[in-house]
Amino acid sequence: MALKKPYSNIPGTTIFDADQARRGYHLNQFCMSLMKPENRERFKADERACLDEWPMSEEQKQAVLKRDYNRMIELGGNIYFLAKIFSTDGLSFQHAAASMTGMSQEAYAQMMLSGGRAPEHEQEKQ
Amino acid sequence: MALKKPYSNIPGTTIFDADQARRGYHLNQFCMSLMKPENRERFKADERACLDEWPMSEEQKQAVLKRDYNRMIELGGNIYFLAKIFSTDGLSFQHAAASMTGMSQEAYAQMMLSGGRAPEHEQEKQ
Amino acid sequence: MARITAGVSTSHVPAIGAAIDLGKTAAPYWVPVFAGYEYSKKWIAQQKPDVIVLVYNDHASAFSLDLVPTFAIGCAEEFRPADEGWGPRPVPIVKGHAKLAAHIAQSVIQDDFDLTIANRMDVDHGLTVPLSLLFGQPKQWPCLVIPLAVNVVLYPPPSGRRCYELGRAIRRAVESYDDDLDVQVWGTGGMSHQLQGPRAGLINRQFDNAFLDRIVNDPEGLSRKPHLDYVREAGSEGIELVMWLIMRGALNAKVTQKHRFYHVPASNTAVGHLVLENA
Amino acid sequence: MARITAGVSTSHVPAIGAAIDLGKTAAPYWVPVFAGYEYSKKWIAQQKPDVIVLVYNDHASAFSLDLVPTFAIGCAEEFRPADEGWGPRPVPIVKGHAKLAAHIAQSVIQDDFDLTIANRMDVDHGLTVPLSLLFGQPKQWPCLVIPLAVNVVLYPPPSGRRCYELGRAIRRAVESYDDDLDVQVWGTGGMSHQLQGPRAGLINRQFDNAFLDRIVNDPEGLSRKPHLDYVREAGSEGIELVMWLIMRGALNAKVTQKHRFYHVPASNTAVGHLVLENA
Ligand SMILES: [Fe+3]
Ligand SMILES: [Fe+3]
Repeated sequence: MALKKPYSNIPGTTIFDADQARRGYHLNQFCMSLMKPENRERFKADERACLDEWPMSEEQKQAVLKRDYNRMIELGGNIYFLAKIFSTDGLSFQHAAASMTGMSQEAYAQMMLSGGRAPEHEQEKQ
Repeated sequence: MALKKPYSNIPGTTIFDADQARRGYHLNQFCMSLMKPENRERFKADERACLDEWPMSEEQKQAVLKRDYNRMIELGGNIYFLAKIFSTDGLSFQHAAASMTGMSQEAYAQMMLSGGRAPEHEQEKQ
Repeated sequence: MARITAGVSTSHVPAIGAAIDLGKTAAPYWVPVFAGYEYSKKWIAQQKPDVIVLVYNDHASAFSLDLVPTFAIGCAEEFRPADEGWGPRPVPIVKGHAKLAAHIAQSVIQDDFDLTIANRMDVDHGLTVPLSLLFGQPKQWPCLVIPLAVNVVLYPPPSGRRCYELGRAIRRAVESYDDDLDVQVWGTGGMSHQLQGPRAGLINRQFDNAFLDRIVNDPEGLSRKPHLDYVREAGSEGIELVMWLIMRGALNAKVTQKHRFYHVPASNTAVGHLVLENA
Repeated sequence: MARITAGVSTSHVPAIGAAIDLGKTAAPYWVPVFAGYEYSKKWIAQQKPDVIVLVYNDHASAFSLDLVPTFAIGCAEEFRPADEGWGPRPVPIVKGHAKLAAHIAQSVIQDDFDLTIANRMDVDHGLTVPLSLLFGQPKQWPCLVIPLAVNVVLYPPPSGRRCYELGRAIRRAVESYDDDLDVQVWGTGGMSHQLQGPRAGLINRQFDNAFLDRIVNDPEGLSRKPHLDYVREAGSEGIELVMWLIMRGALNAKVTQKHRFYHVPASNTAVGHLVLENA
């Protein structure tokens, strides 16, 4: 591909570039719709029906229904757009972040209190 | 004022700068609403009622009702926004331009066929 | 490798679009205008570019006063003709080249141009009239188009110099794209015209012809012309001519002028048109 | 003449806003965070700036994917707190300085920065959390605010160098404004954090503290740090730190560090904060 991606080897990290934005366009625009309270209510009342109004892939819809944020990001979602989903759920960035690490919310919160995830450990993996 | 306006002495010419854009914000945004056919129909059916939906000044509304394009420009309108009004009327840029010069449409069209308004004549006025 | 093969500049007068759409191209008023594009239609049928980077300005169609980008590049798969108040022009949907557009955006942003990325943008007469002039009335446009919208409506527009430099950055971007593509850059708008106030109808043949000379042979010098000169001499809407400098900046210092055309009037406007190939 | 008197940088973590809005600032988790702003609250009460140019990034609030400006300056009379999915923050409407904003826009566009003009823009936690940290919970914000939104969400963001140069251009713009105004420039976002994927929760104290050192004493050198270094070392959202360079570019080469604060964590993020005055 013509777009150079010098950032593709950073472990556990998806850069939201033009390719991801194109893949996730409708998923992310759906998320923006949750900035209106009436749309949040409609989504809470019938998630599937709401999702079906958007030309998203079935995989994207399933990822939303399952609140699988890693999968949503893989499919073109960006965390700031996806934040509208967990905010609608009344959940925090920390909840969503924990869910992506495979740690329990408690273990994740404790890791953050202890200074966060160490970068050295991560950088070994490169 | 702090904004330098080196363009303020060009004869017969209003530069659409930030001050004009602020003055004409609602007038211009009203014009944009005429990009939808249903809004054009509503405007044609009752111009005054349509205008009253926008927080424009009475002077701006009167200028629209009278199709006084010079006045609309003075009050912050920009010709590309105002074009939505004369397009709704089924009229051309040439019609609107002629109306601003005080010439008849025929005399204006003839001037254009003869090479347009000469710049030398205008530049004398500076 | 992608390469820039040629540049085209042309006025984009809405009345020209209306004449085409309403079947009036054979009317005596319009015959001399369209005659000026006969060469170019044959030329582009031979050239068959893969992609056109089409520089134009939005005329309060996609951009209201809410958000006015200095430069916006269209990265979508397609762009619909805008409804400018009389219904959308009956022309094909414009198909983009999303990957090349994103590549250009990435490259020129990293080259210090502060582009706005547009993933949804209706395109008005500024973009579609040039396509109609060169391609006529096909069922589908014969190539892909990357819209590049330049603010010349809300003061201040970018300087001629900035536009020229952006053209150079676009060239660098295109030449760093791996796929084999022939890319043209078009600069549209102008020539002299004024659509407002008592001075409406201004035409400056001398200015226009000097501009046509210099953009071919002295683009560096021409790129230094200040904003005020355009407005004073070529009319408040004549400032659109800075967009031609983006086209010119994307070409070689030396170019071959394949075609030149100038005519007054089309509606309120002087019509100018150039076809340039890299020498 | 208007003048730039000081710069402030701070993280703008949404959980800090929530802690303030929900009355949790005295909770043990939050006490050390808010303690870091005690000095700054007293300092700014004495400084009484007239206007703050507040550099932040929109987090998919005002800007969807339809249109993503690299730099957007807010020229409106007011800006409403955005509804980010849990209702707008219960904070005052942000009042702009439309004339100074337009002056800055004009000046920096003519200085070759390709700004987008925003005449309507809701502002999210990126802008309102820093105001809450410095001003607490007043009925009205005590000064006017010019929002400057920087794209750091859709790759590529502007380079650190470009941000630094924009800061310098903003300084030139402010200093050419006739009215007598004390203007501060704030840079917000960061410090190290990553909100996505298996690496979420990344914190790099060493990187952050070196950044705090260098932005005070070696901003020229720091401004050359490439994008990739931020992402690799400070996390995918750590790239927000480039916005601090706009603040720093607007100040003198030599500054006096009045206050420095660093704390881990606030939610997922390392909190950093500086108060700088022109030396
Ligand atoms: Fe035009
Ligand atoms: Fe942020």
